[in-house]
Amino acid sequence: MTVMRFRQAIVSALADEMREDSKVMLFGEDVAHAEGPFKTSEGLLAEFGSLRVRDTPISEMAFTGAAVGAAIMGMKPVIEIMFMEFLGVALDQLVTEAAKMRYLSNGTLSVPMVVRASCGSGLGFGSQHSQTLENWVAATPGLKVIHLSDPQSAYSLLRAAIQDPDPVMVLEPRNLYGERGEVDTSITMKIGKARTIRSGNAITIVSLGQMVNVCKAAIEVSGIDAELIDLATIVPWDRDAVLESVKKTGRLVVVEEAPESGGWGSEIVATITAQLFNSLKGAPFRITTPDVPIPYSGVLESRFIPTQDDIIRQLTHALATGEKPKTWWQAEGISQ
Amino acid sequence: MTVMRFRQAIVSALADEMREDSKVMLFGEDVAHAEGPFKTSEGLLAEFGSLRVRDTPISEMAFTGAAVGAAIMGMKPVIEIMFMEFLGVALDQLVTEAAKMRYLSNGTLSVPMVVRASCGSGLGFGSQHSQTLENWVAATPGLKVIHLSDPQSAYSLLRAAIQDPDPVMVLEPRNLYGERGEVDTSITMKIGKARTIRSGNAITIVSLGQMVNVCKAAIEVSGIDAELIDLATIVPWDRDAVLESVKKTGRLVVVEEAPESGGWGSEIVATITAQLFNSLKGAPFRITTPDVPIPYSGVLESRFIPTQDDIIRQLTHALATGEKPKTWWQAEGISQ
Amino acid sequence: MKTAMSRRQDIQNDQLTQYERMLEIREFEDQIIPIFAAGLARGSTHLCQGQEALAVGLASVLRHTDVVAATYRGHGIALALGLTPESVLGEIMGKIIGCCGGVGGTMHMCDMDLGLLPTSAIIGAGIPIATGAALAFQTQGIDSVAVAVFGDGATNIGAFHEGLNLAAIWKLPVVFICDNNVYGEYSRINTTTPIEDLHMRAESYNMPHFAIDGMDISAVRSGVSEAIERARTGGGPTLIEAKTYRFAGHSRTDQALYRPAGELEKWLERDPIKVTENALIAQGILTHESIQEMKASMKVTLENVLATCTQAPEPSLAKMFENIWTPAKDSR
Amino acid sequence: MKTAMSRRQDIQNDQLTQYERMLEIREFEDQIIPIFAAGLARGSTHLCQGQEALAVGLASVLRHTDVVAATYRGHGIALALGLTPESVLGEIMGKIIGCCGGVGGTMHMCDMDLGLLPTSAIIGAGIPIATGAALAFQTQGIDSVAVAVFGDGATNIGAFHEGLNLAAIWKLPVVFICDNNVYGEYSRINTTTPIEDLHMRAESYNMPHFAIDGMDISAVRSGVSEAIERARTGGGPTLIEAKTYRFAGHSRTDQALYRPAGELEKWLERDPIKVTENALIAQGILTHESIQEMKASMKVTLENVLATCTQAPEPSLAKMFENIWTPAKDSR
Ligand SMILES: Cc1ncc(C[n+]2csc(CCOP(=O)(O)OP(=O)(O)O)c2C)c(N)n1
Ligand SMILES: Cc1ncc(C[n+]2csc(CCOP(=O)(O)OP(=O)(O)O)c2C)c(N)n1
Ligand SMILES: [Mg+2]
Ligand SMILES: [Mg+2]
Repeated sequence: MTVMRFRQAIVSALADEMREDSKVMLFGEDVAHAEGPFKTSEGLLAEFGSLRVRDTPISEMAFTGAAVGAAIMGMKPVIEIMFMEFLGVALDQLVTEAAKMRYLSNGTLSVPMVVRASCGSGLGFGSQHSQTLENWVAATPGLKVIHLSDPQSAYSLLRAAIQDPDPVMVLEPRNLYGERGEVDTSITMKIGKARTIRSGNAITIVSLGQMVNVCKAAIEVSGIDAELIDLATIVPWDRDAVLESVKKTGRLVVVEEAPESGGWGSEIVATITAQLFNSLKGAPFRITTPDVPIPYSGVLESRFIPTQDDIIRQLTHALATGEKPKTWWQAEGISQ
Repeated sequence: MTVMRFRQAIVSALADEMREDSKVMLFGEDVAHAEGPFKTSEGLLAEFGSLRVRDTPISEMAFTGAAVGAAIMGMKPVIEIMFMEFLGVALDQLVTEAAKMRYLSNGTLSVPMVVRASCGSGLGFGSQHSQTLENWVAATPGLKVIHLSDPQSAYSLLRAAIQDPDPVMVLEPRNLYGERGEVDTSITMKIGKARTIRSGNAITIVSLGQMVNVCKAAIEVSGIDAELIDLATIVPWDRDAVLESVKKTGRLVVVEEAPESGGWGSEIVATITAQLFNSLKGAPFRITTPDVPIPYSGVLESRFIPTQDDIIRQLTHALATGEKPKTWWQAEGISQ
Repeated sequence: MKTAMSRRQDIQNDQLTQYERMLEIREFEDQIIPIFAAGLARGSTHLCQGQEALAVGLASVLRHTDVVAATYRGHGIALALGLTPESVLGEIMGKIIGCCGGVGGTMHMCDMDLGLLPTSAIIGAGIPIATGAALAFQTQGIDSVAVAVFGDGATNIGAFHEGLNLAAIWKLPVVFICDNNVYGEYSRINTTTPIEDLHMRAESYNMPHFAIDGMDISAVRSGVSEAIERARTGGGPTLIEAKTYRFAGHSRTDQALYRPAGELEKWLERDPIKVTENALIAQGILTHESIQEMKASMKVTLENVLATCTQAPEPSLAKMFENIWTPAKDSR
Repeated sequence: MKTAMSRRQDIQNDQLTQYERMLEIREFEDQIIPIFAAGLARGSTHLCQGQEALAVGLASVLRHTDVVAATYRGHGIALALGLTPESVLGEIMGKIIGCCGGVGGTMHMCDMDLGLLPTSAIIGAGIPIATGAALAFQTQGIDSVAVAVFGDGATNIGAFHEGLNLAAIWKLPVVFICDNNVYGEYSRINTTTPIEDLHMRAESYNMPHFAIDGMDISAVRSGVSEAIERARTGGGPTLIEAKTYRFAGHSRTDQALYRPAGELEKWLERDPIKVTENALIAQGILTHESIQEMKASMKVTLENVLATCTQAPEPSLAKMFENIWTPAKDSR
């Protein structure tokens, strides 16, 4: 058990996997000599050499496709997409090639590749470098999608992703890279298993990534007896864990960084509602970001993402009335 | 009022807009001399000439980006993405550039471009040429998304999209291009307005694209008194219309071509449930395609997409029990 | 009946078998449209008549440990690499005996034992994938070579540019073969591309490049061998432009009426089948009689293949749900 | 204080004003890191010291009806095109007086009146967009020209390849300027790109191309003018490679320790500010004294700009929800 930063947990997971399996390799923009734009590959070039740790040109389509080909031919490539938005120039290789290759080979090959991408708002990177884009990849049979929320999950789930025989998309909240936390390298986590961060009886909160910490703080400050579930895996998500929890609490709220329209949370709400409709005590709902491009101004961005205060306000209202609370922009009369 | 094929309705909408507005232009792969791989631009090169109707190289990223630049500088470009999957090599220009340019210009410009893409299964084109990928574009503030379902909406909504001052993604069900229907060119339709195809009191069915016809047939054959809503616009979707209908029927089912996990339907179910939780008579649910790449075999593909029989089976079960029915692959014990 | 692996190998040095395989491809492609017309296959299909010499010439100089990333226009390369006509036609007809078990269809050929990576229906997608296969070879110190085969139109897609640059900067063992059949769908290459000799684009990556006569299997074999040898011995990638011609339309429904008068006829004079026949007749390996016999028996063989595929069972519904995820046991 | 439009025009023919603008950019960029250090701005930032001659040289030969698509490294081009230091710094500081009202930030400069399209933070994205602007000009018969400015590393992204090919085949009035400052982030261009002279890639598109000395504003002005003139008169696109150097690190936190010893020093000898000073001193337009005065007063001016921006109000919460959709009335 050691305390390390989120980014160091990533480095450790990569290093430990590369030590255990010579087929694991890493490439991306400035991941080798510069040790990663976010210092998530410190020491890897030095330890594993330039065959297994490589800098690429600015060519996401090419190096994502190269990961597909390398994975098919026996390597376990991990690639880094610096900001998740850059998948917009490479998506084809991930969702139309990698995710379908096993199907289109009649099961005669696997594509054990990992695509790591930093995501999320809060650092003032603006509209094109701050999004959390699960929706680009989440409805893709053949592709697993996980989202890290703390140093421990960064270490354990990234290792699980690298060991996974199929393509895995890993979202890393950029805002957490510097966060410190305890990491037990002997803990293994399974893709597809949610993490119950806190158990409670009043309401089930399902969240992901950097929102988990905010939810945790909201629970502590408010004293609301909520059960907090870090979904951790979006595809395939842990239906059983959420079902069990909501059976107990009778209430569900999803707190997500995605926009109000079209975020991943609706999948959770829709699925659970269809299953547990008769045992729900109140309207399941989502707390999301507004339907706007992500603003740069700190004054605006700090409100863009769901805040502790707003989560408390909405939880309190929902528990009191059983109804969906207003969003903050409705409550403050700023926008519909 | 004339009877025309869906593809001819597209041609007519394009031609009428190009006649009324010299700023409207069309480009894409083989849309000019060959008049479109699906014959959706018949006669346009001849009538409007090679400045306004252009064939492009196989360069989706370049011509999508060219539409962004041309739109900013005063044109109203319409581009054709032959199969929606090809957006996977061009997505950046649509969702990260076009959709955010007005925001990133402080409102000093608009991007009146239209991206037409054929989509959908049923024709034996296989896993990489049959998908309906609303999820790639639907959570993008700044981008409108519509989905055509018959010749009338093809004509009226495509015209509305071209007249719209902002970027609009238009999904065209490939399977319908040959379908005949009555078209009244004097009918105008608004983006953001759902179409009530049939009114009823037992349950509200929300659907889109080629599934609308299947739902219609299921209602006629079964005699179930369902209200069928063609959502038509996914962003911004018509919350009022669906709310009104579900207030009346107390029941909601979404029938979609998207996969069970992560499709657009969950957005409808989650939003309506949060609003009308207390007045719902039964569990709202979705009828979707399974979480698989789209198979080529006719025997398989004909079952992949929700069938009339299966929709009837599920509606009947839901009305009788108020519970979410099993999917066909669960009911037949083929898969979870 | 020959096994796929023996089909993979027997063309390597025997001109007669190479000719026979070219003939197989031609006769195979010629029967596809009727098969679609008869309602025995669905969707569209992309034929390669006129491009047989490239397919067979390429396959004949590869080791079976080398891999090829090809395209939706892949029947010929699949047959050349050794896939049986049953596995190719079976796939086109969506039967379980197809190389993809019927879930792939005409655009998705694959046989990992024979080195055929799943063919992609996305333009240019195979270029980075072959580059990645070569990356695996280089990283593991294996002397295998990866080949990407793509069309003239594909040289205008971003993946072509990025893939070649990446392969060049890493000196990967990959050979890029542009099968320039003059058309991309319904567009003549000169209407979409401002240069004549597409292989010149390799200059942007400081990569060796040359054109070959794609209608002459001996020219194909020597040109491709040179590039394969360079790749295998650490010399890095090469871009080859094979000058061929698409005798048929782009896809099932295309009559190719947009072709300039006389163009097809001019190219037909250099029909790769004829070119090979003439060469083998000159060498005394073939006679007009033996050619007629071979063609006749090939027709019979393929009629039997069609019969086999027609009778072959359809996939079960469960098939739709298989081979999406790798069973855990297969993983470490 | 000069209006933006007069700033847009006054550099067109006056060498002294051009020098003054270059100085403004240098002094402006030099104060950015301290501003971030003081917590007055968020995120990262990408500075352009060493690239002022290209920015001002380019802006000085454009008509105000021409448009430029630039990048996240855009402060210099924005100032060169006439944006006021208040609108640029205001945006960097997220204030409502910023050119984007504070929602864009350092990577997103824009002023449609001055022909600056929204700068993109995505590598290569501006290339197809400028191509499209040129498409609009050609289709409407307007003799304006579009310019795309991008980096050396951007020549390895697919959009570069596709955009140049499209512009060439359509003979569009667009000029592509690769600002080769030797580095893409922390990677020297030669480690990611197998050729030395990036402009040679235009050969793949049969497009005119040449290199210019990006440290010398007169070389920039004549080179860019030639290409602009060709584009304006229907001669189609040109690829220009401006050889410059990034004096600062890639972004806020980068010390650029990876640079070979002596490289920076070698380039500093050709500092575009010095080069221009020497030229103007030789012509008797400047003296060492006048230079010192100009620098001193520029410092004062920019201190006042900083004061103004510091006091400027933050955007209201409502701002976050504005300018996403175009009000219906604006449409036809
Ligand atoms: C990214 C993408 N864009 C467009 C298409 C549609 N398409 C299929 S084949 C084809 C023509 C390709 O021409 P070429 O590269 O010369 O190959 P050929 O078909 O001649 O073998 C096109 C445009 C596609 N499959 N993928
Ligand atoms: C598609 C994409 N990939 C990666 C990045 C991250 N990135 C930002 S700047 C940069 C370096 C660009 O180098 P160059 O093109 O030479 O421009 P310069 O920064 O030197 O002006 C990179 C890789 C990006 N913004 N977009
Ligand atoms: Mg071709
Ligand atoms: Mg650079």
